[in-house]
Amino acid sequence: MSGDIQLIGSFVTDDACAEAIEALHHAKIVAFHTFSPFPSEKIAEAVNEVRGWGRSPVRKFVMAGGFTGALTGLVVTVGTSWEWNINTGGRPIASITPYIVIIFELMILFGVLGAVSSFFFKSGLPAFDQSPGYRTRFGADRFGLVVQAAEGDAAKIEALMRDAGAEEVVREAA
Amino acid sequence: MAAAVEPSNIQLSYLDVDRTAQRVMAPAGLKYWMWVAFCAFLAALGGAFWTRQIYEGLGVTGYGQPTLWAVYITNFVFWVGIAHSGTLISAVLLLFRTRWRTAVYRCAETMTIFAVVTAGLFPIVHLGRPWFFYWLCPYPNERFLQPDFRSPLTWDFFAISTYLTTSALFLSVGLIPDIANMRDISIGWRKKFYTVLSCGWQGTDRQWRNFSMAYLLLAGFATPLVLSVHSVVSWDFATMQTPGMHSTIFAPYFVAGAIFSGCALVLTLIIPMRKLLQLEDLVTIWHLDNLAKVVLFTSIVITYSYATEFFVVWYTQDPIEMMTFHERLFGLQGYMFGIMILCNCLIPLFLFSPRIRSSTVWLFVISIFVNIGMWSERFVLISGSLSTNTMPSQWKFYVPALTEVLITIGSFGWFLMNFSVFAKFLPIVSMTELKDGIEWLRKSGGERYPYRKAS
Amino acid sequence: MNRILIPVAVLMFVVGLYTVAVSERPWDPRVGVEQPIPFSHRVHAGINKIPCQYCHEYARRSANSGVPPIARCVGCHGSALLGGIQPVTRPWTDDSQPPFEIRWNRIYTLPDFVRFVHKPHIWAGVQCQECHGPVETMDRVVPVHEINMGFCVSCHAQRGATQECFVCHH
Amino acid sequence: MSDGLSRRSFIKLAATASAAAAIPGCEPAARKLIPYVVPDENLIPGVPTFYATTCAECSAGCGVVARVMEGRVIKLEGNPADPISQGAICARGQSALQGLYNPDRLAKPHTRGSDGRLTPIEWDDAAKLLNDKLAAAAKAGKDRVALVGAPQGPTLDKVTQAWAQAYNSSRVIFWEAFSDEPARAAAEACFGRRDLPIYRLDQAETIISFGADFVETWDSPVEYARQFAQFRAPKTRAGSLSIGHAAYVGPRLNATAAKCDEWVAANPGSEGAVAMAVLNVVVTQGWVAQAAGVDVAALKTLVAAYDPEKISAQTGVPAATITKIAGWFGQATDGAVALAGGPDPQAHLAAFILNAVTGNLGKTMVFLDNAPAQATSRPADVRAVIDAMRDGQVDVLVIAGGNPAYSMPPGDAFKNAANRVGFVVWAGEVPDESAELASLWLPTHHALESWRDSNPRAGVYGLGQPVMQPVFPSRPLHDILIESAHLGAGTAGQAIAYENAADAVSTGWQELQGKIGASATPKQFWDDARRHGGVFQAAKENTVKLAPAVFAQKSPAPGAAAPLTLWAFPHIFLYDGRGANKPWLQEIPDPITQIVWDSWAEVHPETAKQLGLVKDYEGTRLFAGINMIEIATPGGPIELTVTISPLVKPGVIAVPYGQGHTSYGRYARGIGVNPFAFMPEGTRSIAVDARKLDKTHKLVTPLGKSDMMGRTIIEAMSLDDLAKGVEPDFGEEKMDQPYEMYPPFVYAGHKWGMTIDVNSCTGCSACIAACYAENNVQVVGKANVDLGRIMSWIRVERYIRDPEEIKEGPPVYIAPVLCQQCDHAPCEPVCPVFASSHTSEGLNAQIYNRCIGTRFCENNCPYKVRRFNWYAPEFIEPLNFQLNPDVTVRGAGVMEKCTFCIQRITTAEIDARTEDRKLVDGEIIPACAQACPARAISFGDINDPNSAMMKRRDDNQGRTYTMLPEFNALPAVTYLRDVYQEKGKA
Repeated sequence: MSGDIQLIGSFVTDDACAEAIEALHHAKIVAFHTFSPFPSEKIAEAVNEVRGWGRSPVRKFVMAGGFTGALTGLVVTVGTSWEWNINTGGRPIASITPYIVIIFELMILFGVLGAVSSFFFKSGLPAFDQSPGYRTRFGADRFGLVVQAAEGDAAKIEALMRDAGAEEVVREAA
Repeated sequence: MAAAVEPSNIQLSYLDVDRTAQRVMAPAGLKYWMWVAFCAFLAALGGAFWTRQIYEGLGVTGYGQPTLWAVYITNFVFWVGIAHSGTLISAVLLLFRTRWRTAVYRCAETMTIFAVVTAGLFPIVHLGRPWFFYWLCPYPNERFLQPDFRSPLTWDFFAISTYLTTSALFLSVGLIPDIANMRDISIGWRKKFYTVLSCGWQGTDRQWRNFSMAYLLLAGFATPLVLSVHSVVSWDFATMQTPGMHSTIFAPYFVAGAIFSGCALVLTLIIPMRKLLQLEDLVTIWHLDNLAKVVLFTSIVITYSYATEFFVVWYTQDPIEMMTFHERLFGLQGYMFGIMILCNCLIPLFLFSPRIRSSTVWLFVISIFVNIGMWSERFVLISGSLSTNTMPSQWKFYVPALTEVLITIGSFGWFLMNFSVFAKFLPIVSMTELKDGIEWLRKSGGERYPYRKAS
Repeated sequence: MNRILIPVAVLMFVVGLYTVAVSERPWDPRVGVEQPIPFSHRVHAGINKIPCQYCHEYARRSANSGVPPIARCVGCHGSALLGGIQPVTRPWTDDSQPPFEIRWNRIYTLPDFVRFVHKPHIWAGVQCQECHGPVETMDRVVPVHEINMGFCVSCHAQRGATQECFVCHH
Repeated sequence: MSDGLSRRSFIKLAATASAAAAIPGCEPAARKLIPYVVPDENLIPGVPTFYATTCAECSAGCGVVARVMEGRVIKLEGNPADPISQGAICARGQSALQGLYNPDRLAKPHTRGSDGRLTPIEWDDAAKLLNDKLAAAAKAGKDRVALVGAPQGPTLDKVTQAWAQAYNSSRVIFWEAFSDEPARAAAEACFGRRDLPIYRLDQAETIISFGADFVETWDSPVEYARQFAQFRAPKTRAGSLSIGHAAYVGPRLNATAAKCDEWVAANPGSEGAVAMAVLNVVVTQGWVAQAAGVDVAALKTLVAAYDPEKISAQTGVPAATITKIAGWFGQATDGAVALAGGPDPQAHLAAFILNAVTGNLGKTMVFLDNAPAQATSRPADVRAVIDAMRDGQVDVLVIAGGNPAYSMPPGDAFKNAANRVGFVVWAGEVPDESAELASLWLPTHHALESWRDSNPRAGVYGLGQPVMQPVFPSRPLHDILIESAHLGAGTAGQAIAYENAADAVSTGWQELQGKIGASATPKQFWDDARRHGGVFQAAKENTVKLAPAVFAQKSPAPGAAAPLTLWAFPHIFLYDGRGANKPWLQEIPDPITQIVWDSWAEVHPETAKQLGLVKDYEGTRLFAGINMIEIATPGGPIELTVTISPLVKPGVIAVPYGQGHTSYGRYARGIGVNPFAFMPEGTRSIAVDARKLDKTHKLVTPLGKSDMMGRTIIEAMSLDDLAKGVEPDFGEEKMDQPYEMYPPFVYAGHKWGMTIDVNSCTGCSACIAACYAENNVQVVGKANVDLGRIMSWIRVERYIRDPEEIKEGPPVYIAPVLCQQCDHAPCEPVCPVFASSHTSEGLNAQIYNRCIGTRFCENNCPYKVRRFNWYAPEFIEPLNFQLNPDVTVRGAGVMEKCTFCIQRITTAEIDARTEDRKLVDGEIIPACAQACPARAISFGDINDPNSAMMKRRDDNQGRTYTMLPEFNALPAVTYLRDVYQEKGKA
């Protein structure tokens, strides 16, 4: 996805931004990314449609984490009980009932760790360099739409964005 | 304050949210630092007495047979209980898509973190040999010895540490976009500080997509976790055969109590905070009103639990249990039971009145009473039940000594100090979610989200 | 790059931790302990083949193996043939030592909460060397094994001896 | 052996060479191994050596065995060869070790300057000073030297007398505060001889005790506790199951009365009158035995004034009660015995007559040939010496034990007299009140460090040998005396043929051999005596007849009872005050009041009401008492805290002897009140006035509630139920077989268990003291007991029943409670770190070094038998010498508890394994079971049906129960119920 130029459109509302994305999509322009100060559902829907994304892959990691945790819990509790058979209060050496609590907690713990690590991993965090086109206002009160395009398409794209309600559109060399 | 809930016609912009957050985090004045120093002093005092306790032994406390658990475990349960409202407000209400949480949840979550940290200290303070507390954690060692996973204390260790990890991660994940925002508008050392903490967040669509899913799943995990943690804490007692504790009702009863005391402490903290930091725009009476309703509801739930406890004991006619409950009411420390009923069951009934629910002063006072009441409840359950145990010859009532009192006060100092410092350096209201909230407000016509200027 | 290095580092850390935790502190230098007189176990037990329990006579009867009384030294060294008792009574490294009072430096110590009894081990046929190492080859005794709980327990497990906590800790 | 090395140094060296010194705070020396020069043949480091000796704590003279490890005595146990103790030992005997290792013992001789200050001096100077003073006194005239001391056994007392003679004096007083003088006087009146009979309680069917607390302090408590347990054991008499009838007459329900069927609450000092009234009933009912051959008419005149009805007002005892107990006594077919204690001569007289006229003389009360002579001086002699001192006729007074300044009534008489003596010498261990009067202090050996002998009764010759080297640079008292005679008394002194005390004892035993005609060689005789702790022979019984003259005695009419009487009684542990410096004895709760570290005024609720006191601590009973009263006594007002209890007669203020020391070491000083200070001679009760004070002072007790609240803790059953095999009905729900979630754990080898017979237990607390000694249990002091931090692993539970509500059964329940070693131990699964776990032999193990101090286990223990170390233990040097090296000293922050003496179990198992044999039943005896005088505790293998412990359970099937069965903890300890006669059936 290469382009000679990037256009940075900033929007006051996410509605407008989403509209612009849809317009771009119709125009078969998909080389773009957005910035927003909060997770806007509108933008997300529009972007998903463009990219054909389903739900976030974070779910699978969480699932895997949860299973790993539960398994770890089982192995750790039963395994350490068998490692050294100590009778406490006449209970069986490996008494599963009380171990369920540990298994449950470890399932949660590993699931949570899976969620957070996959979130970082999949979002490219920690990021050490800025994405192209980032403006500080995109973290505060503006929605940004950055499109990579060939020089020739710039005018068309700018028009599309302005039609959707872009406050301003800036052209930058990519 | 005439009307309870007064719609405001002031529309906040995204930048207003930012400005308010920045104002809170503006460089602190002398008063703030004096407050922090005061809290730090209390914490240090508690710490000094803890040091002395470690050095000389637990004998410096008022502990003895048969009340081998008393103030420290009371504090532990109290703080764990406090810790529950945070996750509840942020996670459960997130799952239920309850919008009023946005203004208060960060505050509640922060409270959770520091309450868990404080709570986590108490089992260690309470230990006879605190320097070996890590033996509760399974780790490879030459002795081939591991903890006993049957013990409720091991469950506790796992539950509390999972809870701390989860809520810390939950808070941190939620903080990242806000910190990124702070990074963009700060200068100087703060800029560097926030740059590191923000991990390079930029709010791209890809990031938000994963963020939303991760955040939702964290909330999904936190919800059963929050229920399990306090259930596990309650099983510390319920699995004991000690009369007065050996009861199956404990898990739901403790969870309700935790939410009750947690929401009350959120009120206690947020009422002065919104005043001092001029957050009335963001945290409105409407928020407080909702919190108060939760407090009222949980108060009724625990009143029912108390009644059930007594009923079950009466119904079983177990003489040992009957005697313990008799002593709980009429024994030497029956007044603690009185305080508990007054503060937990009777005083919250005032919250039925919308006028009281909309008065910050009333809410503040009632929330303090609720916290006193919940502390008393744990004291009655723990120290009281152990005092009147199975062997009449071993009955003895417990009176705290200076050490416990100061360590308890110190824990409040420690908690408030951490909270205050956090509020100064990290966004105590969630800017991201509030902006999201504004959007929602705009769409819903601005009526259900009334803003009020400071009166 | 980091995505490979970090898990590897974590794995190495865990493995290292495990090794360190269950091992007998291989980084601890195993050096001989200097004693107040130049006594050599190699000469006595190795070259002259004196059985261990000739000097450590209480081992089969008591918890303590016992340090040989000076009378035992004199029993052999006292004879003029072997050069008298000079080496026994004259301090070597410590001039402040009174004669007849050899202040041996202790090599094997156990914490107060461990009750180790030599007697059943001797009767069970455990060789002295299994815990103390090949003392008969040492001039100065080098503690070959770190006598910790893991050391005791692994041997007990191997031999099917009791693994009751209470046996040693009471 | 070189010159510089004494035997003592050897033992010190050995001690440091021992493997794991259990002494906390390891000195650098523990890093060094210092071998012997020449090893002691008999001493294996790490293996205990046992020395038989005799106990010198009271006049009972029990034989004891000292367990010595690495040259230090660490435990005293009963000597099984000794016919008196038969292997048991009381709490006071155990605590002799704390006298030996007392940190307040005098380490050097001291002189007192004119300003009253003490300066340490060398032994040689001290001896010279003593000898010079003595020589000068002897030169000044006859009887210018006096010695007041405790009796030290026949041989040494002779040495003392010889020493006095050498100094031209006969003023030697052997002083015991509670002497047997009244009994001897009565014996002289009745039988014309001053020796004392022995009693065979186990052969009686009825026991009536007139103020004799025979399981606590009277005469020979260890022996009588054992006999009483046998007497009380259910056995078949005349075809039906029965237990002995027992009654105790006295103003306070003490441990003895608690075990009797009937506590006859008599006014103080009226035990004699009650005894005469019983005699009256026996005579008038015609229960006088024909064989006794007494003049019934004369007897009738003697007791004429004591019609039960008539004297009921004076004694406070209803006539019916007297008739009832007299009925038990007179109608006993199997023999009966009356015992008398206290200073009242009439009680002793009446008891002797009762035994004699009912034909029990020679059966349950037996006079023996060669009975030992009176060890203590007679009151007239004592008075003469005190008078002489007061009149300035004595120049040098040597106080050698007995603490007369504290315990010699009346009041300050001894002190005043001693102040008139030119030079007072005190020789003893811990400087006491008498030492305060002295200008020269000489440290003497403890009994366990010196040679002694004893002759507590005919045929029993105990040999006391030193069991270890002296702890302090002290000297044996009689060495000092002999040396002083040799050096200071000229030729008269040279006449004493002994070199030292050891020589005197061995010479004395050579003479003894001649006397008792033992056939062994002298060396063999001596060796055997040392090995067995003495020579024990069956003594010939002597047939004596009641002297008819006794009936002609004018018996004084009983006096009217005062409205308020102070009655003082010997404390079960502190006795006459000698136990007060031993922390164990201070900390073990009195079995009835459960009070520690204090003296108290025990009053009935009625009396309390009169004094304006209410039991405002009733509901919770956090302490035994708090309100103080002022009691006006002849010796001035005293202040005491009241404990309100139904177990004392109304109108009586019961105060224990033993406290109120102004000196006598850190553990004794400044606690409570000394009744000797105001009690007149020859009595233990005085009429007093009392008023309530506005002051408070806590009487501290580890006991919470005294009400058992219907729980299955200590149970009693009637003889009827036992005979019928009926389980007693306590109104509890019968439980179904509990549902077990898990299969039972299989104990393949041994499974240790205990059987405790509540019926036998007298509450004497010997088990507690034994446990303190064996298991290095720390003493925590009064303030910590108040906080509930007493550390004893075994406790004697005491529950009181409201006397108004008792329909049947005993008024007081007493039983030892220790860790029940449950199969389903509730303490175990709650421990997060396996510090509490179960062994394959059924023991509930507590691993101290694994414990992190969560204290969860004790919270979950239904029996509340675990103890937490709130502070690091403190064993003040040299009390730490007593620590058992086989048991870990627990540090701060760890839970500890009864282990069934695991160190003994492992040692025995190792022995059996190395000797390739099976463990023998009885080879392992935990300290508590070993000490128990009443043999209430049996220990053994549950998996071995032939073990004595299991046999005891089987033989008493109808009596077994486990504590708090509703918890289904499956304890390894099974209790046997107390048995009582059906009320009113009698």
